[in-house]
Parts: sequence; structure tokens; C-alpha cells
Amino acid sequence: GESSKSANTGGDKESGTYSGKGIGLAYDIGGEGDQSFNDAAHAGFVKADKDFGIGGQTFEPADGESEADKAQRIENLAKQGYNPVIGVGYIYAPAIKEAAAKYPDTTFGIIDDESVTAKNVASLVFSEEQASYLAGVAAASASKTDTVGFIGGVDIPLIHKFGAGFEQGAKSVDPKVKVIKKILTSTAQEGGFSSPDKGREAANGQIEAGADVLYHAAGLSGQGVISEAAKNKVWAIGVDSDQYKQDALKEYKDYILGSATKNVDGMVYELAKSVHEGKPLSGTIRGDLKSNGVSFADSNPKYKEMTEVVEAVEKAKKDIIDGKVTVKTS
Amino acid sequence: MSTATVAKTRPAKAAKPGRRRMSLPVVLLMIAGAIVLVSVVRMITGAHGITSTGQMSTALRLAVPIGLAGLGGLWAERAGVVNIGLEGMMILGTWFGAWAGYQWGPWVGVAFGIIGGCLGGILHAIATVTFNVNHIVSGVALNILALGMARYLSKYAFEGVEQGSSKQSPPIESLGTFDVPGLSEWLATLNQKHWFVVSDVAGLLGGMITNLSPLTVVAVALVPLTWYVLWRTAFGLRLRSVGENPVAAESLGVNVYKYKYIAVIISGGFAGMGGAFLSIVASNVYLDGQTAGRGYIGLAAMIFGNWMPGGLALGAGLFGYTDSLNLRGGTTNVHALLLLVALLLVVGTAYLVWRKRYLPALVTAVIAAVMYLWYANTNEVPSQLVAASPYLVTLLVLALSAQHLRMPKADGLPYRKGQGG
Amino acid sequence: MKKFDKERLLLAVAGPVMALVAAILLTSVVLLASGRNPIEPYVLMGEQLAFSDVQVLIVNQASLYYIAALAVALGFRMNLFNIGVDGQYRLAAMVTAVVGAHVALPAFLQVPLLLLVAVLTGAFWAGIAGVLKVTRGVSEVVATIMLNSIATALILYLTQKDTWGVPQGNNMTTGEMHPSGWIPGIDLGPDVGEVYGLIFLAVLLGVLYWLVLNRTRFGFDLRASGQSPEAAAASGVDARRMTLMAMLISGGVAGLSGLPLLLGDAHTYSLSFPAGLGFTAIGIALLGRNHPGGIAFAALLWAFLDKASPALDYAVPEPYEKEIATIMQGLIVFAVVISYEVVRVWGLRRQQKRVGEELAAAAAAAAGKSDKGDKTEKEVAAR
Amino acid sequence: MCAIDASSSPPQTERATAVELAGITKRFPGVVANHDIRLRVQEGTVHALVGENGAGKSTLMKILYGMQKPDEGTITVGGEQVSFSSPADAIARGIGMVHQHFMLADNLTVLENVVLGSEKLHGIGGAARRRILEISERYGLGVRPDALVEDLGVADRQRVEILKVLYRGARILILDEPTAVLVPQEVDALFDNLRELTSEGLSVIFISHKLGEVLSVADDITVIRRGTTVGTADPKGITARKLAEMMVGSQLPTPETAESTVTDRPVLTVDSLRLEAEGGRAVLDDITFTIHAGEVLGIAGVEGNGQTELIDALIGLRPADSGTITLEGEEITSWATRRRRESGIGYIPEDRHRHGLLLDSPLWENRILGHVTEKPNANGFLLNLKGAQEDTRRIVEQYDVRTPGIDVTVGSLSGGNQQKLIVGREMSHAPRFLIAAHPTRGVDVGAQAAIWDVIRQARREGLAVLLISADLDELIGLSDTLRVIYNGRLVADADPASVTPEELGSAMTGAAAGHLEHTEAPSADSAAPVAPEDEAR
Ligand SMILES: Nc1ncnc2c1ncn2[C@@H]1O[C@H](COP(=O)(O)OP(=O)(O)OP(=O)(O)O)[C@@H](O)[C@H]1O
Ligand SMILES: Nc1ncnc2c1ncn2[C@@H]1O[C@H](COP(=O)(O)OP(=O)(O)OP(=O)(O)O)[C@@H](O)[C@H]1O
Ligand SMILES: [Mg+2]
Ligand SMILES: [Mg+2]
Repeated sequence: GESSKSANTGGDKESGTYSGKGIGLAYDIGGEGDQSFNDAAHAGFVKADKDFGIGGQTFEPADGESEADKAQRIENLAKQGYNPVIGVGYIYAPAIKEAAAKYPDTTFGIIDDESVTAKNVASLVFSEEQASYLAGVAAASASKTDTVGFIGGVDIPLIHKFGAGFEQGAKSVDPKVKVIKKILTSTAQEGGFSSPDKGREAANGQIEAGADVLYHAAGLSGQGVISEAAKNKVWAIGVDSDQYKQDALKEYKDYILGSATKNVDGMVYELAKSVHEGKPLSGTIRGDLKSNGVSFADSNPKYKEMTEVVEAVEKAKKDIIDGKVTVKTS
Repeated sequence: MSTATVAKTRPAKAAKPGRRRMSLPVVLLMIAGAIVLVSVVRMITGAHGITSTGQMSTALRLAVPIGLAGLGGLWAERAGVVNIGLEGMMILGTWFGAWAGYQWGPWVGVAFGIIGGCLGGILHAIATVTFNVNHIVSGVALNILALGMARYLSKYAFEGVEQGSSKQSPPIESLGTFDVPGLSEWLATLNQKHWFVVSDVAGLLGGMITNLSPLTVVAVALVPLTWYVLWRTAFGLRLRSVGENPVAAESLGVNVYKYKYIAVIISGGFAGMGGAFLSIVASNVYLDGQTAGRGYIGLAAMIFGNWMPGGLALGAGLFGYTDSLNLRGGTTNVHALLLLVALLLVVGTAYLVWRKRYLPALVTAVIAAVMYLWYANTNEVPSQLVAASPYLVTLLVLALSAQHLRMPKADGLPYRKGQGG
Repeated sequence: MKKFDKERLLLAVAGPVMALVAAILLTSVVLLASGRNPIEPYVLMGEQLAFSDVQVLIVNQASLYYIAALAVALGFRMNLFNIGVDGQYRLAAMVTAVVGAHVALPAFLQVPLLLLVAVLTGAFWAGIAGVLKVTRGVSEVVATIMLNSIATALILYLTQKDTWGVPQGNNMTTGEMHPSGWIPGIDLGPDVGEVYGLIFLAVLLGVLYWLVLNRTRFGFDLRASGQSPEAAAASGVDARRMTLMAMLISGGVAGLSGLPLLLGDAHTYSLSFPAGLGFTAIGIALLGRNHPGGIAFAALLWAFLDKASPALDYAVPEPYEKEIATIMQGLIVFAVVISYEVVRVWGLRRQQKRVGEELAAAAAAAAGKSDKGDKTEKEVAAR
Repeated sequence: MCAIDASSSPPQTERATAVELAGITKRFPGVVANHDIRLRVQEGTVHALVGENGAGKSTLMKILYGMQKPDEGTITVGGEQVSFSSPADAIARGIGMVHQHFMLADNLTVLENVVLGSEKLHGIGGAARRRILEISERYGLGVRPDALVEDLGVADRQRVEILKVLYRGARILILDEPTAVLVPQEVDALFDNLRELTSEGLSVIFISHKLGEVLSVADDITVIRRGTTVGTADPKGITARKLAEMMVGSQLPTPETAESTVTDRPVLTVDSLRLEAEGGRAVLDDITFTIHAGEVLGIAGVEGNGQTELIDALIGLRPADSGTITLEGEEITSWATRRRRESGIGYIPEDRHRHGLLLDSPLWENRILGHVTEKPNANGFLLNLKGAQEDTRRIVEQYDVRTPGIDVTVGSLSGGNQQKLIVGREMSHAPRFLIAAHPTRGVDVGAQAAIWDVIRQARREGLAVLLISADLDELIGLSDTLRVIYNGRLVADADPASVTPEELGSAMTGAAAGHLEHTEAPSADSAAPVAPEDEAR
């Protein structure tokens, strides 16, 4: 029979050199509203649409779907003329690998994975450990109890990366600093990225154990971490975006020391821009401290007042960029 | 003919020994013993976290939704309807609670959460009571349906609303929390002293009265209330009779269908309230997948508690406690629990020896030794073990006590009016 | 007894048909209530059926569902509720993937080895619940719920870097399996995709299931135990042994249910290995009335709803909510069980009435032949 | 069918009518349980309702009690026509019913069981407890309100049932076979109570198969047969035998005294068998007997004295706590049920629905049940469907199982036909030893005789039979040897050729023991109660 991909075509947007239906953005589990990288990708998508008017559509995965479904989704997007097609999350790697071979004229983007090497694939990866290292430095410098905490969402390698960088950074300030680490749940289904209550209880436990700066990499659960930190008047460090500026966290922003950001939206935007301009990015595009793909956001004026901390962080940043320090990823 | 059999008329049958029931003093004594044991472990290991005020307070918060789900299960099963649809009813509770909560305030949200659960209950009752569908099957269907419904409705209700999305409701105002002035701080200070037993008791009591949500108070009060209603009122008697022997109840003029319906709907209400607790108190937003299997755990807590409100509360508390250990820093605290398990096993061995059951005693002793060695030779347990501990503990306790459990006799059985004979 | 056979067939078909119609109607009500077109989603989804690549997806997914549902159904036939299929198949898939990555035998040994490993792992995990039930009286429902969660933690522990985990980028896998353990699919061209090779395993299991249940002594004992534990015990079935066996077999089959995907496509167990199959399988087993043919139909239907619903995303001008499919699935199960019950009761009534009528007719005929003191009155009780 | 006229004078009409049922018809799928039944109960009398098993007595009473709705007919209570939609309506009209099968919730206390549904009267607490004790005292019921029902024996449960009715202040009492499980003293006490109640103006409808009892207590008798009223009788002017003939609708044959076929080859030997309940209490103790080839050993006993446990021990459903069971020289004490059945133990269970059949399966699958490993049902590990189906057809033919075919579910057959199928199935495997528990309970007369013939025939061919029955005539008529079980022990034996049902009855209540001789008075280590003077014959 006929293949579904050969069915739907047309409706291409013609604007300048760009001919395509717009950005096809396929989310990872969690989808829109995860307050984390799905949302960041979406922000980039929106911004690109605003700037270039290229439009496009976002797609959510179903529960318990297999790689075949992801492949189907990606190929469908390519076939229908979306360009670029972006898979949010390493989980799309096999799908994009397959689709890229079949649709050489489409540009594919994949976030958090660099295992696919093809001309028309841009791997958008981030050195989360570097930003986390800075978070660790800031935390250890700001701590009065010499105890800092890390709360991760789900037990996956990506989160270990955050934890490892943080720990290394904290110990770089003083090897005697105690780093308490907690990962909320074993699997995403149990709500590790989406349970503010879990985040709050974990934070409370760490504060009780003496931690006075808490760093989270727990998506939505992080809201609980930050609110609990604020309640106990200890520092929290946000993640992914500059959480000091997040609406949902206004109440607690005074206690947000800073955020280890990850410029997913910028990358998505850049990729869309490059495609739109007819000069599609390809290969591994690493967001690190050097390229500002990751950074330590310092919007909180109170942070800036702590000059020692700021200095320590700046120095660490310089060391990393200069290659004097390499940060472990696990 | 054969020889005459030896014949003696025997005295009337001795009454069967009644089932072992634990009297209040025994229960209290066991609780006291447990506290002392935990205290010993805490002193030895220095894991003061295991009985800290925060620990207990967290345990209570985590136990509430499980306990509410369990109460839901209790009401339904006492009337003879197995309710594996608790999870679905909770989902409806989270959704409706948040939906009403963000618009009209948290208390309205709680009310709507309860109503949402009740809707699930009505569906379950129609299927199981009116149509006599297998109770488990209906429950499973309800779980699927509720999940789909909540997601579908979210797209309409929450998407496009400020701070809301298809996966998340806008934030709901808090119900607030409160402490008991004076007492809470005093107990907390006492707890900080790390004194033997005293601090543990202070932690336990302090946890019960610190950082309380009003809904927690309501939920806790519902446990004795359930007991009172089910065991001390005519309504409760009828409801329980329907779960024990519906035909007998019918023969005395009890409208079995009516009581089953009421029970299942109330059951849904409890589950819905548990859901509302999750979305309004625990998180202040509705989230997709928020219940994360708590309905099932509630069911397990109820079975664990032998279909009794007190036992159920204990079961929910145990879940809450192990889960809270896990969340609050896990590995070292759970490591300390290895020693506790070893000590408990030693106690068990002593008991078995006293009962002259030497082989089980030996096995228990060996396991105790293994536990101790594990404790002595490590500093931490794998975090995965910590995550699994609530489930392991439940399984273990059930394995040791399942024979003493007794479910309502007609639980899960189909009933049709006029089937009696 | 041709008449009864025909009637039975009618009754067997009436249930699912009624259920489907009811479910579709109810879903349409939901759509209407939310102001959407109540028909178009079905059309959109129905159109998908014509595409061969969607067909392949459906068939592949159905093969997983089918095996898992057989595992559930096996328990149901014995009144055992194996909620733990989910944990059993994930653990089995993980262990199989590990073995497949570390053992490299020739294919004709490797494949059977892997199948065996999967069966044994699944059986072992279900067996824990079985043993607890048989020896300690622990309800298998609670035990398997707990074991699901424990399996999650265990899998995680076993796939850490210092155990058998092999990180691949940000994904954690168990390492690629040795190719001798791969099972090639049926390639239908680049645009269409591959049908899992182990689809044949699913078919084989279905046939075996039917054979064992309906044509063997063991199957008879199992069904008898499910229908009436007391009658089965009196007939000589050892209830405890039967419970344990059923649990082991159910677990073993559950263990196989992840393999079409693992050996046919993924070749490693990773974080993206689908979860939740075991719960879906419960609905499918029910829908299929625990009958191998029915389950096949139900699995295909379920897979169809799964795979066709993404099409709703592409609807113009405004996409439909994919959750419609989930709602339909829930409604289908409800409608199915209710209509089965209605049809069952109705059928039973009919049959009893018919038996009564035929007997009355026979009696009347007999009475006509001989009057007073006829055969039935001749012999009389001693009281 | 021959119609039999009412053999007695028309009922006296000086008393007011308490209840009148007219033209009651009730159909169940496949069965007409009641057809145009009439019944008139006078105030202040005991009205007995008699009829064979399955005649429709219980159904009629359930209709009067509001548990089932009649398809046709009217109910009049105290001169007023009523229609009950639930027992609550009937209770409100002053009707109370003690059911044939206990209607008690085991896990509730006596108090809870009693007050259930009538909590308005005295609440569920202290007042209710006082009221219960009061009633208990007044009628000498000796009920403990706070005991759990599951801890009570059958007699105690019966008393709770009666208390339930009295507690509600019923004016019209329905007692459906209340005496089946009572010992004679208890029966006497009950009858005293009934007389007291009727003297207070209450009316009692009394159902019993023990015609002696009926004649001694009833003021009026209504006889129903196959769902319809066949007449009324005056207990003063009718004999038990005549009454029985009214019930079955024809002359009763004299009991058959078949020639003995007992050989001296022991088939089943049970030695000092002991079985304990959970608390260590013996439910069977020191059971010793031998059954020879060609012998039927009958066990008499009031229900609940260990018969069920004995059957379970013999078939292997419950392991013996001590003692041995030997089948033709081979010890089988530790054998599993399946092995016992394969080695030639046939089993006609007492509750065929629970233990003998798969109600939702077709006849031919039920043919396989219990013999799944044997020919013609199996070839090795595979079932032989053809063989089983063919053999089912043979059984249907040979044992006159009335069915439209072998593919209908066995649940749609009537009780008697189900039983014939079971008998046919068990006999098809040429058992060496047959356990026959209440083989004709609830079976119509035609089928009864057929089943007896089968057992006699098999006995002649050398089968050893253990017969357990509540029907003493069946026991005496079929058995070669009789034993009496009481309280888990075999307390007496008797020669069926000479023993009377009365003598057996007194031994069954524990009043007599040892060897029962016809001429002798029962051995007396307890005051022998007056046996019901006239059992059914
Ligand atoms: N709920 C029911 N559904 C179908 N048939 C029924 C039902 N109840 C009773 N019957 C049938 O109706 C007939 C009358 O039964 P009923 O119980 O009234 O007899 P009975 O006279 O009380 O007998 P017994 O002396 O054995 O108690 C029987 O054939 C029985 O099988
Ligand atoms: N609860 C019930 N629901 C439906 N049908 C029933 C029910 N009880 C009995 N029957 C039907 O009534 C008929 C006779 O069964 P029943 O067992 O009552 O007969 P019986 O002669 O009274 O035997 P028994 O001694 O076992 O009660 C059968 O057709 C049976 O299917
Ligand atoms: Mg009957
Ligand atoms: Mg009766």
C-alpha cells in the first residue's frame, strides 16, 4: 500500500529563499509545560516564528511509545515539508538518524545528543556540567555551613552530569565542603521532574542536614526546592533558564542565588534562523561557557553584592574557558 | 455386625477460640517498643534524621493522600466492592480540584475534587453494582478513562490560561499551614537535643503538629470518623453487612444496592479528596501524572491495615515514613534502618525460640546476621534500594502477616437482588 | 447442536459489536460536548488504516500487546490477577538485553538462549508473587503492584554504569546486543518499514495458548480452577500448585512480550524502552475475552487507536486532541465488560428457557403416549 | 399425574385470617417454582407447609417475605391486600422469616446481626443489648450478644435467627426448616416457644420435612407438590404416611430389603482418623471403620457433626492429622486428591454446584471434570474431546439425563438431571469405592429411584460405598451397615434391617451410643429424650 508520508504534502511557506512548512518540533515526554527544556525549545520556536514568520507546529509523544513511533513522527514531519525538524531530547537520536538519510534536503536538529553524524543534522548539545560547576563554586562560596545540596529530578545520565559538575565545583572551593545529593525518582513516570512536593520534601531534608545552598536540576519539581529554600531562608540555585526572572517564582526570587542556564531556546532559534537564511547549521554545536550556550545567570542583585562569591565564579569560568579546568560529566 | 464403637456422649462443643485480637495496651506496648528500638538505632548510628521533626512532618504529608485513597478503598470494600479504580478517582480529584481551585479558591477546589472522585465512584458503582461487572475490570477501565479524560479536559481548561498548559493547571492559592504555637517549637528544640527516646517522641509528636495544612487535619480526623461511622452507627452497620453477607442484609430489609452505591460514591469522594490534596496542598498545581500510582498504594495500605481504619492509617504512615526517608536524604538514613531491621529480626528470633519453632528461628537469625554484616560493611545503601524500600517493606510485612488478614466476606462477589436462597 | 452453536457465535459477536458502537457513540458525545466535530476524528484515524507504514506500526505494536495480553489472560482464566506483567516484561527485557550483549553464541543457540532468559526472568519475577500467595496468602494483586515498583528500582540498579549500564550520550543502555541474537524483520521497503520477525512468536504463542487451554489436561485443570476453585479441588486439582504454575507461566509469557521490539529493532534496553505495556495489556485481555482470537482483534484495535491517533495532530485547520483515543480505550473497556455481562445474562436466560421448553415439550409428548402411571411416576421415593 | 384430594376436613373458620396467599405463580428460567398456590394461615396457629424437596416451599415463603416478587397472585395480610417490594415492607407488616439457610454475617457480632435493618427500634448500642438479653432470657435462648457469629455452632446460630425475628416483634413468623439442625431437646424447646407465641396471638408458618414434628406442632397443614397446592390436612386426622403420600402424589412403596452382597474383602479401611480445626479442636476423632466390597456403609448424623470433614479427608481435600486410610491394602493417607480419584475413588459431592460441576461449562466438559487424566477423556497429556463427547452422549442416554444436548451449560439443567450426570460420570470409571453424599438431595422422585438403582447395581458388582445422607429412610433402605456420627466421632452402629429411624435419630442427637438394638432401649448415660413419636412412616 501507500505510505502515510507520501500522502500529505504542500502548504509550503514561501518567504524569500525559505521553502518549507515551518519548524517541526517534536517534544520529549513531558512536552510543553515541563518548565524545562521542552519549554525552552518552545520559547525558541516562538521567537523564531515571531522574527521570521516561518510558523510550524509542535508535537507531543504518547505514553510508552517506542522508537518506531518516534521515527514515524520525525519522518512524517520531514515528508510534510517541515524544515527544520527538531527532536527535543536524546531519545530522538535513532529516529533522526534514519530520517536524515531519507530526507537529505531537510535539516534536522537534535537536542542533547551528538551521536548522529550526518551533513543535514545539527546536534545541539550543552555542557551542563560547566554551568553546574559554576553553580557549585557559587554554592560553596556562599555557604556558611560548608554544606550544599543537589536535588536531581530523575535518575538518568543527564542529571548525573549536573550533579557531577556541581560537586566538582563545590569541592574546588574547599575539598571539605559536604555535598548532599538526592535524585527524586527512578523514572520520569514517578514524577521526578514534575512533583514540586517531592522537591520540597527533599529540600527540607537537606536543609535539616545542614545544607544552606541548594541546587536543583529537577524541572518542575525544582519549584518546590526553591520555595522550600525561601521558606527556610537559605539560597537556591535554579536551572535551565534564569529562574530569578520566572513569573511563577516571583515570590521566592530573593532567595535565588543564580541559575545554571542552558540556552536551548537560543539554539533552536539559531537553527531555525540558519535554515531560514538558507545556510543550515550542521554538525555538533556545543553550548558551553565559551559560546555562552550555558552560563551562570546572576540577575539577583543580592548575589552581585557578594563580591567574593562573584569573583570565585568569574575565576572558575575563566579557568574552564581557558581549559585550566575540565569538568567531569559523571 | 461390627463391634460396638466406644461411645461417650461428649460435653457440648467448646466455643471456638476467638480470633486473636490485640488489645489497646498490647498495641501501645508494641509502639513503645518500636520507638525504643528506633531510638537505639539512632543513637548507635547517629542518623538523627530518622526521627527528626521534619522527617515526621514529611511522612505525615506523604501519608495523607495514600491514607485518603486507602479510606476510599475501605469504604468500598466494606460494602463488598473492590475498588482498584481508586487511581482513576484520584486523577479526577486532582483535576477537578485544581480546575475549581485556581478559579474559586482552594476550598472550593477541595469540594470539587471530592465531587470529581464521586463521579468516578458513580461510574464504578453503575458498572459493578448495577451491571455486576467484575470489580477489578471496571476499576482498570476507570483508570484508563480518568487518565484520558483529565488530559483531554486539560487541553480545554488549562491550555492558554496564564501559567497553565495542557499538562499543568495554573497555580492554586494555598490553604495555608499552621503550627501549634509554642508547643511546636518546644518539641522541635527537644528533638534537636538528640536525647534517647525523649527526642524521638518529641520528633514524632512535633511532626504531627508542625507545618500542618488544614486539609491534613481534616484527613487525619477522617480516620476516627470513618471508624465511628462504620462501627458505631446504624448506617455503618448496614454498610458493613452488605459487604459481609448481602443476602442476609437483604433479608432484613436493607437495600443492598443503595448501600453499595453510597459506599462506592463515598469511596470515590475520599479518593477525590486525596487527589485534591495532591494538587492543592502538596503541589498547588494540577500536573499530568500527579497521582503516580498512589491509588494502588492506598489499596495496598488498606489491605495491609486489615480493612480497618486504624491499620490503614498505620499502613499509610509506614509508606509515608519510608517514602519520606527516601526523599529526605535517603541513603544514610536507610542505611541506619538496616540495623533496625537486624535488631527487629533478633527480636523475632527470640520470639520464635520462645515459641519453640527452632527452624524458623534459625533462618531469622541468619537473615539478621546478614543484615548486620551488610550494615557494618557499608556506609550507604544504593539509592535504588532506598527508592524501593516502601514497596519492599509492604511486601515483607504482608508476607509475615497476610494470614491474619480478613477481608469482608462478600468482597468482590457479584450480587443480584433476589439471588438469596 | 447446531442451533446452540449458532446462537453462541451470535452471542460472542454481539458483545464486542455492542461495545464498540457504544464506545464510539459515547466518545462522540464527549466530542460534541467540547464543541468538536463528532465524526471527523474517526475518519482521520480510519484513513490511516490505508497506509502501509501505519499498518506495519500497528502490527508491530499489536505483537507486543498480544503477548502481554496473553500473559494477563492466562492469569484471568484462573482468576489470578497478574497486575505485574509490566514489571515482569521490563525486567525480562533488561536481563535479556544484558545477556545478549555479553554472550555471543551462534544465532541458532543465541536466539533460543535469549528467549529462555526472557521466559525465566519473567517467570521468576511473577513467581515471587506466586510463592507469596501460595505460602503466605499474600494477595497477588498487591504483591504484583509492589513488584512492579521494585522491578523499576532493580532495573535502574542493574543499568548503572558500575553494573551493566552503558551510557550512550545522554541515554543509558545495556550496550548493543550481539548481532547473532538479532531477529531480522520482514522488510517491506524503505517507505514502509519492517515487520518484527518475532511476530511469528506472537502467533505461535496464541496458538499454543489455545491448544494448552482447550486441548490439554493442564489447560482443563486451569480453566476449572478459574471457574470454580472448589470444584477443581474436588476434581483433583492441587490449587496451590496450579496457582503457582499459572503465575509462573503468565510471568514467562510476560517476559517474552518485550522481545519482538528488543530483538527486532532496539537491540538494547535503554531508558527509552516503552513502559506501561502491562497495564494496557489488561484492557486488551478483557476486550478479547481472554480468547486468543479475541485478544488478537483487541490488540490490533488498541494498536490502531495508538498509531492512528497521531494523525489527529495533523488535522487542519485545528488539530484534534489525541487523548480522544485514550478516552475511547477506557470507554471501550467499560462498554465491553458491561455489554458482555448483559449478553451473558441474556444468553443464560435464553438457554435455560430453551432447556425448560424443550423438556416440557418432551414431557408433554411422553404424557401423550402413556397416560396414568407413566414412566416418571412409576418409581417413587421411599418417603 | 394423579390428583389427590385434600384428605381432611375443611379448616375451621372461627379464627381470623392472618395471611392469605392466592393464586401465587412464580417462574424461574426453566422452572415454574410456584403455580397457582393457595395458602391461608389463621391467626394464633401454627401452620405447617410440607412438600418434597424443590416443591417450591421456600420460594413461596420468600414471596411472602418480600424477597421475591410473584409473577401472579395476591397476598393479603390481616385482611388487607399488600404488595411487598422488599423484606422491609414485609417486616413493617409484622412478618418475620427464619430462612432455611442461615442469613447471618459471620464477621459481625450477634448483636449486630440482630439489630441490622431494625436499628430504629432500640438503636445499636446498650438499649439493643438489653432488649436482646431480655428476649433471650424470656425464651431461654441463651444468646451472647457480643459473640462473633462465626464462633457460634449451628444451634446457636439458629437461635440467633429466631431472636432476629422476635426482636422485630413479628406477628407472623415464617420458619423454613428450623429444626433441621436442632437436637430433640432444642426442638422441644422451640416448639414450646412456638406454642407460647401462638397463645399470644402470633401466627407461625412452619416448614419441615420431619412429618412427625409437623403432626405434633401444627394446627393446620398445607401440602404442595411440584409447585402447586395439592390440599390441606388436619394434623389430628392424618398419619405421617398419608401425608407423605400427598406430598409425592402416589402410593409409597414398602422399603426394599435387598439381599446382602457384602463380601469379606475390605476395600476401604479407615483407622483412628483424626482431623483438627484451626485451634487444635478435633472435628473428627478416632474414626475407624471398614467397608467391604459390595457393602454400603451408611453414616447417619445431624448436619455439621463431621460428615463434611470425613468426606474431605477421604477424597483428600484435607490432610488427616493422624490415623490412616487404606484402599485395598494400599495406604493412601498422604495421597493427593487426583491420585485417589485415579485409583478408583468415585465422588458424589454433597454440594454439587460447588464441588461437582462447572456450571458455566457444557455437559461434556463436566464429563471430564474429576477424570481429566483418564480414558476416554484424555490421551496422554492431550484431552480427547471426541471421546469425552461421545461418552457424555452415552451417559445422557443411559442415565436418562434430560437435556436438549451435550453442548448446553450444565447450569441450565435441573438439579436432578445435574445429579444424574454426576452419578453417570462417577460410575463410568468403575470405581472401587464410592463416596455418595446426599446423592438424592433435591432430586425428584423419578431420578431418586434411578440413582438408587445405580448404586444398588454397582454394589452388586462389588463396589464399596460410603453413603452419607440426611434422609434416614434412604440410609436404612440402602445401607448394609449403619454408623452414627456425632460430634466428630462414630458413636453408634446399627443393623439397618432392624433399626428404626427413631432409634437412629436418638443416637444422632448423642442420646444413645454403642450398638443400637431394636429391642433394647438406647444405652443410657444421658436421659433419653422422647424421640419424635412418628417419623415419616
Ligand atoms: N433463584 C432461583 N432461580 C432459579 N430457580 C430457582 C431459584 N430459586 C428456586 N428455584 C427453583 O425453584 C424450585 C423450587 O425451589 P424451592 O427452594 O422453593 O424448593 P423447596 O420446596 O424449598 O425445596 P427444599 O425442600 O429443598 O427446600 C426448584 O426447582 C428450584 O431449583
Ligand atoms: N441463583 C440462581 N440463578 C439462576 N438459576 C438458578 C439459581 N438457582 C438455581 N437455578 C436454576 O434452578 C434450577 C434447579 O437448580 P437447583 O439447584 O435450585 O435445583 P434443586 O433441585 O433445588 O437442587 P439443589 O438441592 O442443588 O438446590 C436449575 O435450572 C438452575 O440453573
Ligand atoms: Mg433447592
Ligand atoms: Mg426450601
